[in-house]
Amino acid sequence: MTAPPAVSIKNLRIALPKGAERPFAVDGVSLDLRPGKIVCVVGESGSGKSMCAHALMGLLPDTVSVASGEIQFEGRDLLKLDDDGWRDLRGRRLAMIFQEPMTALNPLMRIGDQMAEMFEAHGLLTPRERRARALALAREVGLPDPERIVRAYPHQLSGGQRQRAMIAMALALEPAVLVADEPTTALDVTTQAQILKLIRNLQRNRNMAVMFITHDFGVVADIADQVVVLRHGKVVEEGPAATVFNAPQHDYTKALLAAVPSMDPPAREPLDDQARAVEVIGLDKTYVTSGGWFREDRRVDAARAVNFNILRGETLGLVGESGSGKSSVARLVMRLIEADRGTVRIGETDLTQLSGKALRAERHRIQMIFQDPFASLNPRRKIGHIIADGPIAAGLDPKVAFDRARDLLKMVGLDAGALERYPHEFSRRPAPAHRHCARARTRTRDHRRGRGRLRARRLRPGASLAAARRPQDAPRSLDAVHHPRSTRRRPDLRPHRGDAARRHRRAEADRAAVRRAGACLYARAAGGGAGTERARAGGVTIDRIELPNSGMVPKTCTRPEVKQIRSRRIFLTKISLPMSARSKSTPAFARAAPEAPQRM
Amino acid sequence: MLSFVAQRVLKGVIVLLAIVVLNFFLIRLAPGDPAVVMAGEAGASDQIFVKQLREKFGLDKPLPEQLFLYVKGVVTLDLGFSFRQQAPVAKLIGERLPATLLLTLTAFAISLMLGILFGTFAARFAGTFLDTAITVFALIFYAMPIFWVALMGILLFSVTMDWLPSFGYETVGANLTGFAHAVDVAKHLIMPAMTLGLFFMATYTRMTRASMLEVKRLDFVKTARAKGLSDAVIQRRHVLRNALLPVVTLAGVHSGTLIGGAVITETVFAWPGIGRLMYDALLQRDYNLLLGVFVICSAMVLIFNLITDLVYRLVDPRIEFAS
Amino acid sequence: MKQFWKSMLRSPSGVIGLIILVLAISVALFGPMLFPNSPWRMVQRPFLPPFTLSAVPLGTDALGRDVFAGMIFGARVSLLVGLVSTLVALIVGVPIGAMAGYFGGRVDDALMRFTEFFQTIPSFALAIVLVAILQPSIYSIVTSIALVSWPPVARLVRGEVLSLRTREYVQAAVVTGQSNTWIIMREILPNALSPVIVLASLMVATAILLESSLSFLGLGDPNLISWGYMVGAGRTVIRQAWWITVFPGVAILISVLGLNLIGEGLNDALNPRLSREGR
Amino acid sequence: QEPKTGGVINAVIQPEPPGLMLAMVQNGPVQMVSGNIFEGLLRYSPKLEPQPELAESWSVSEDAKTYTFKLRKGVTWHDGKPFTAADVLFSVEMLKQTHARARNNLAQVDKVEAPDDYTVVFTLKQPFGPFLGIFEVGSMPMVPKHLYDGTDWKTNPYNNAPVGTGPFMFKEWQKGSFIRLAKNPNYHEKGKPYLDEIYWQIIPDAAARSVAYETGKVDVLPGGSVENFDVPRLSKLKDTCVTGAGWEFFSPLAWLWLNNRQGPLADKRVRQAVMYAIDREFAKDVIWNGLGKVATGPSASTIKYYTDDVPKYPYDPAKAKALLKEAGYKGEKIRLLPLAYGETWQRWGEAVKQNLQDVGINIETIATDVAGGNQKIGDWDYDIAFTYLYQYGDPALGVGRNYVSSAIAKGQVFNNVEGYSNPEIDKLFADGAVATPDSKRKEIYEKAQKILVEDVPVAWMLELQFPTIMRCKVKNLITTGIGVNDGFKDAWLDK
Ligand SMILES: Nc1ncnc2c1ncn2[C@@H]1O[C@H](COP(=O)(O)OP(=O)(O)OP(=O)(O)O)[C@@H](O)[C@H]1O
Ligand SMILES: Nc1ncnc2c1ncn2[C@@H]1O[C@H](COP(=O)(O)OP(=O)(O)OP(=O)(O)O)[C@@H](O)[C@H]1O
Ligand SMILES: [Mg+2]
Ligand SMILES: [Mg+2]
Ligand code: NI
Repeated sequence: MTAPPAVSIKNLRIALPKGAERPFAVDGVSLDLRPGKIVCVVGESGSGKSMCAHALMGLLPDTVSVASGEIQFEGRDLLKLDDDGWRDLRGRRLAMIFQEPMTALNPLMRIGDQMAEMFEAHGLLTPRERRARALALAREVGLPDPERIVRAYPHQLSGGQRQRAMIAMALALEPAVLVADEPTTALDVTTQAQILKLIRNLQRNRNMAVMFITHDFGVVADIADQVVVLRHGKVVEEGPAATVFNAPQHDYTKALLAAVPSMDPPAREPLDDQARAVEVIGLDKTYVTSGGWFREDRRVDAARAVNFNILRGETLGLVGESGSGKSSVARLVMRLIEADRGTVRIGETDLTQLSGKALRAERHRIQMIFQDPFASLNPRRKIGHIIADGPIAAGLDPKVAFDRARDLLKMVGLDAGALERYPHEFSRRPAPAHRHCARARTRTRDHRRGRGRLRARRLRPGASLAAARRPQDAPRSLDAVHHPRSTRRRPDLRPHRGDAARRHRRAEADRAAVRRAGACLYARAAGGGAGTERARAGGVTIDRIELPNSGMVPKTCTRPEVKQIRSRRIFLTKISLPMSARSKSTPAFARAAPEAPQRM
Repeated sequence: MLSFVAQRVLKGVIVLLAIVVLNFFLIRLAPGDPAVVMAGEAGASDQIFVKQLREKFGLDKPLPEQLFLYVKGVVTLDLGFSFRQQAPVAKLIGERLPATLLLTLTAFAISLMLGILFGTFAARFAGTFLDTAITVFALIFYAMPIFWVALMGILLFSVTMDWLPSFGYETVGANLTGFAHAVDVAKHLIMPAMTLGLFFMATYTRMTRASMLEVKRLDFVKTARAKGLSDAVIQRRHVLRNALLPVVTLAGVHSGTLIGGAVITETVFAWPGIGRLMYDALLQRDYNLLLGVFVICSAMVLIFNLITDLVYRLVDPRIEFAS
Repeated sequence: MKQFWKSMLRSPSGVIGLIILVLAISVALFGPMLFPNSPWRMVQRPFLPPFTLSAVPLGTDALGRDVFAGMIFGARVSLLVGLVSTLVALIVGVPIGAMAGYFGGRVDDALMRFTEFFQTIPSFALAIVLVAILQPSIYSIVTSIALVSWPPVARLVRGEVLSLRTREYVQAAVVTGQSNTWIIMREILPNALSPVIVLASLMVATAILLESSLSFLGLGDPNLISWGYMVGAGRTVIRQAWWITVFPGVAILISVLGLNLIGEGLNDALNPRLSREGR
Repeated sequence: QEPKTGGVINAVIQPEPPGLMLAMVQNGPVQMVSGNIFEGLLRYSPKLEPQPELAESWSVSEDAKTYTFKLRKGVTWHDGKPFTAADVLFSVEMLKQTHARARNNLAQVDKVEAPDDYTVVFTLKQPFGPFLGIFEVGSMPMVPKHLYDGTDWKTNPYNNAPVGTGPFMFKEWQKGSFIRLAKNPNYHEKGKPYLDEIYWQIIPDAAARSVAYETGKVDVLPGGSVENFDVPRLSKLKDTCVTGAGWEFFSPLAWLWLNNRQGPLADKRVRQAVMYAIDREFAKDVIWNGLGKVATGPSASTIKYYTDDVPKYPYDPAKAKALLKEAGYKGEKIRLLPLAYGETWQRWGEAVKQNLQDVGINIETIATDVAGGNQKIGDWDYDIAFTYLYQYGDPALGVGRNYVSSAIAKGQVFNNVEGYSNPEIDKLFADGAVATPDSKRKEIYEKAQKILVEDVPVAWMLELQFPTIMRCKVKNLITTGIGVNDGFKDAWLDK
């Protein structure tokens, strides 16, 4: 061992409240963080990663408590600190970057002020100097147009920019230790790469000790010096990154690694003879938001002349950077929003011409899985109902519908009891199914029926999308889609409760699985014997999935899992993407791509 | 933004006119004839007298014509003539409006300040005894009839302790000027404003509490803690500011209704405001005056709604001027 | 349902509130049976202080009527007015707010202007006018109070719906082809419930007091005794006989408190997140 | 004791008067305030004997058809202009159009003339017994001709700043707060008034008025300012004097209108049963705090030609039940309309309802506010309704109007609302008004009283008394039968 550890966690035990799935969230974890090194903590959802991190920052929720252990930092046991002691350390010596760039910033405060608060909290500098430092920091983390950005409000920034701002804040006082709890999970692939690089560089320059939490083995491969694998609150494996990757000891680690999809798309049968399931012709959509105080109306072209079709049995991948209009196109196809121009045809039916009852009747022919699995489940309805509602609305006998729902849940690996649970309760599942597992299940199921071919299409942020790519516009997409309440808040609204809920990320995978099951059940109920052709592309790569129907009705699901963008990158390099599109992508994208295969 | 305001104002005017028309019929549906009321008060009533009164007030004209004349008046900003008080309605309202605004705005400020203060405390100590105590305290003023609270206040502060005057807007006959006058008015204002304010406090307390608890759970609060900010700063700058948004909304709705809603407070404290004017007009079936007060109240509500909207949009940078 | 009661009974505020409400309601239902004498009957000398005669434990009022009997009989009217008018206000306000918020556009505009009409007239004055038009009776009073109390409900619900309808789970319901009614009823309203509950539990108090103000003005139902009536009637003699006002006043306070506690408990119980996890 | 000069009196006025121009508006509060600003030709002693005010002396002709008034000389309006006979003539003309009661009172006047500046002669069409009783300030205030002649009376600016000849001048009116009157330095009675200023404080809530008195903010609570229940408490306060005097001229009498037209009440026996069923002593003692008197019939005991030699209706539920049975009352619903004048009246309504229910009358109370109640009464849409009315000192002025069949007119209140129609009564009242001499009138009215009491067209309740509460240092406040409405010209403060 070279340098002495900056932080040394010894035998940490964190007790969960009564009635939790297990007595200890963290059960005897020991780990060291050394200056200049990045320790990656990996493990399935609910394994206690965040708990460790929060314990290190003294930010554990009120409901849990440290049962035993110690955290040594600069000769002190952090667990014995009083409030003032913590306040002094936090920010100055220990800093943290949070998972959600959208919600981790105060929406009512300017970015610069929030950065300056870092100094203020520790009584450093004059207000004017603080502003100057904030500007310098913004520049340092590579925020474009820093003068503007420090005066901007969080919602005016893109997710990546916000995360940069967070990082700037965390680094403001040159802390000795940086804790990063899944800092890139919510970001698109390009941004993620940039952020990772930034963290790495800053960490090296300042010789910081970093605890980096992630789910994503791609990320681990990218930056880890050391890897710690957690399971059920216990460390199951630990060691240098290369060792863990190349010679995993524990079965669990092996399983985790196995769950990472391989890069080679399988051979597909040609589909040329298949009929067109979906036909999209010349879709245009411009969002118009009227201006603010003396500002002009703002227009965002979310789709311009979008054309594509999907053959029966085919899966179409729609990819593009955040805010490029993927979700918008999906919503247009679904007729959740009205297109300015263009036609969507499902089989022979022109969906854009329908309305009211007729539209409702045709709805079942095309289905969607939403981007945010948590947001797309009604928190006040039981899973069973959520799944069965659609078929029942389409006239299926409720009993049959529930039986099918049970089957489907079984298919995605959830027990029948899940029918009776509410969405949020999936964070408490005895055997947490993290998203890798969920994905694997999906794939298994898909595989059984699987046949077909996969195409991907990059939605080009061409000239028509220029407006959307202006830095201040980009976050709109995140905000508008994930935070509809905050952007479209009316004065008569209460603050939105959904935000708090978003922290329940642990069970996201389950929820996604359930949502998907709902869509698929529906497909079967309506058309009989629907199947998905997903092959190995599995939840990894695809923004929208078509579920070809063995009968006649094609189904389309949309499932842009932003979190998997890193894998998507790999996928993209393998398929024959037109060069023009590739060159449009950001440099980080291009640079990172070739490394990936070696790591895996 | 300008077009937003213009649009809102235009809509407001249309709503106002609709309200005038509806009020016109509504009020006339109520049984009771102003001429008979006045004749009754005069201690005599004969046919000629009642007929004379009705002619004088234009009550003998067919309803649509009366309506037309009234609306015509309102459009030209003429609120008509009060039968009973023999004075232009606008003048009568004008005399009372300042007192009402003073009372209601003070009460409003008191209720907001106390409500937010107590709500903050309750949220801070949620689930503890203090929380319950605050809730009960706030509800006492909410659930107790205003006149009762007012009377208790008078007994305590005027009769027993002799600290504050029990009625009126200023000391009659004192002829104070300048600062002394202001102090005098303030003394008279304290009790009615408190009484009214304490009533509305309950709502704000509960709203603030709920909203604070909500915001407290949000991620950015954790960020703020991770910065090493002190608790006080976090509560004030991060939690409270965000939690206040829905309170502002509610306050906007209230500020308007407060104006006409102070009838009882104004009565008990003999505060020369619009609430009492309206109440008397209602009992006397002084149609024009009553309509006038209604129109003014409606206009106030609409104006306050607009102001809150604007304030809200200023406070919350995320809001766009969607129309 | 079992689940609901279980969690309701888990929260202490819910339990206390429930006890209070059950007590109040049983007094309202069964009290008059045990107390067959009319509360209007002059039974003793006027202004008899409480706790002096066991026959009239809470004393007598200005006419020598039994305050205790008044409390028992008054519970019926007051609770009826408070609960029913709040219920009616919800029945009117929630659908209007929901439709305005859900359909938006012109529907929203029309409904909100309509709401504004009721909202901008001072509610007390409007209630008086309405009662005067309809002739005072328990029905017209409940109707009028409901008519003046629904606009805030509508506005609140509209606000909530406006934000909820953009939620993905609502869109998920849309794409499965469910009807608008279903979506509003099942997907949106349950999630908009908690602020409405808070508002409603406060509204009950307002309704009871509004009835009191009306009867103070001579516009109450003169044939039925209510707490509000008693408080109003005792008001002028409060200096001589505090008990006439204080006892019914406390009854109102306790009921309101109980309802608010229930509101809190209900809120928790209906929220699956809170109900199963505790806090 | 010698009156002392100077000082300010704070009195309560309730409700706020709609205006102060007595010739245009005549409700109670207006009279109370304006009685200080305006004057009539005469005022009346507590025994209702005429006394000089603007008229120095008067004489009646032999045939009782010509009344000659000599006006006081040297009287000026508040603006300095002299008051002359021309003003009287103008006032008569104006009041006939704006003052309903004055018009009725003057109906018998054939012509009014002014032989010189200080003499006015009224010539009547026929003798009119109560004629000397119509010159009090509230019934016939003198209006300044020079300010009103030829103007639009309704919008005359002096309506808001009235000019009279009275002991006090209008100074200021803060709407909703107070009205200030100041001493008239040129008042025609030398040395009067004694007070420098009067503040009429507007306090709309009865309880708040009590408190204002208690805390020393007001010195005078004119009759009716506080709830009756509060009177005993207030009168026990230090330095507090209470008087029931000053209501002789008005003699307010409370009764229940009984709708004679329809239903069970069309039967005399049912109406009598109502009289027997109601415990009026209880009402007097409990609701009116022992003030006032149980009424015996249509005339208050304070006005002319009153007799108590009439059938009596003591509280006798048994008799009431018997009468009901005899009349064949079968529990038909009877609607009771209380008076929405505040708590006292509401309580009274409840007590009466209880009384009537106790004898088996099926009563349903109808609630309304004042305006709605007036409308119902005017439209004869009621069975029993509370009211109280002034009697103005003479049965011809304040009594007959409620019982003669010529006064049946739909849409109005205060006339013969009950629909009682009895040719004999019509004739008696017609004769009584014009009969001479006094003894003849007395005979007629006594007869009328007997018949009415037997018939019970309405159920007479109480002669009301509204006690005036004031600090004992306020002297000589009430000197006439008109009470506080007659102005404060004799009042002084014993400091
Ligand atoms: N309701 C809306 N109103 C206005 N602008 C919108 C709205 N929804 C989306 N936008 C804008 O349209 C553009 C495309 O958004 P969209 O959500 O389709 O992007 P996306 O490709 O799905 O991004 P992500 O990968 O972040 O999900 C963005 O610039 C966004 O700001
Ligand atoms: N506020 C809380 N109260 C009680 N239990 C909690 C709380 N937050 C988390 N837990 C529980 O603690 C355990 C560890 O959770 P933790 O958040 O550390 O998981 P994680 O490894 O970070 O998962 P993820 O990858 O989903 O973020 C889980 O079983 C979870 O249910
Ligand atoms: Mg975590
Ligand atoms: Mg998207
Ligand atoms: Ni959110």
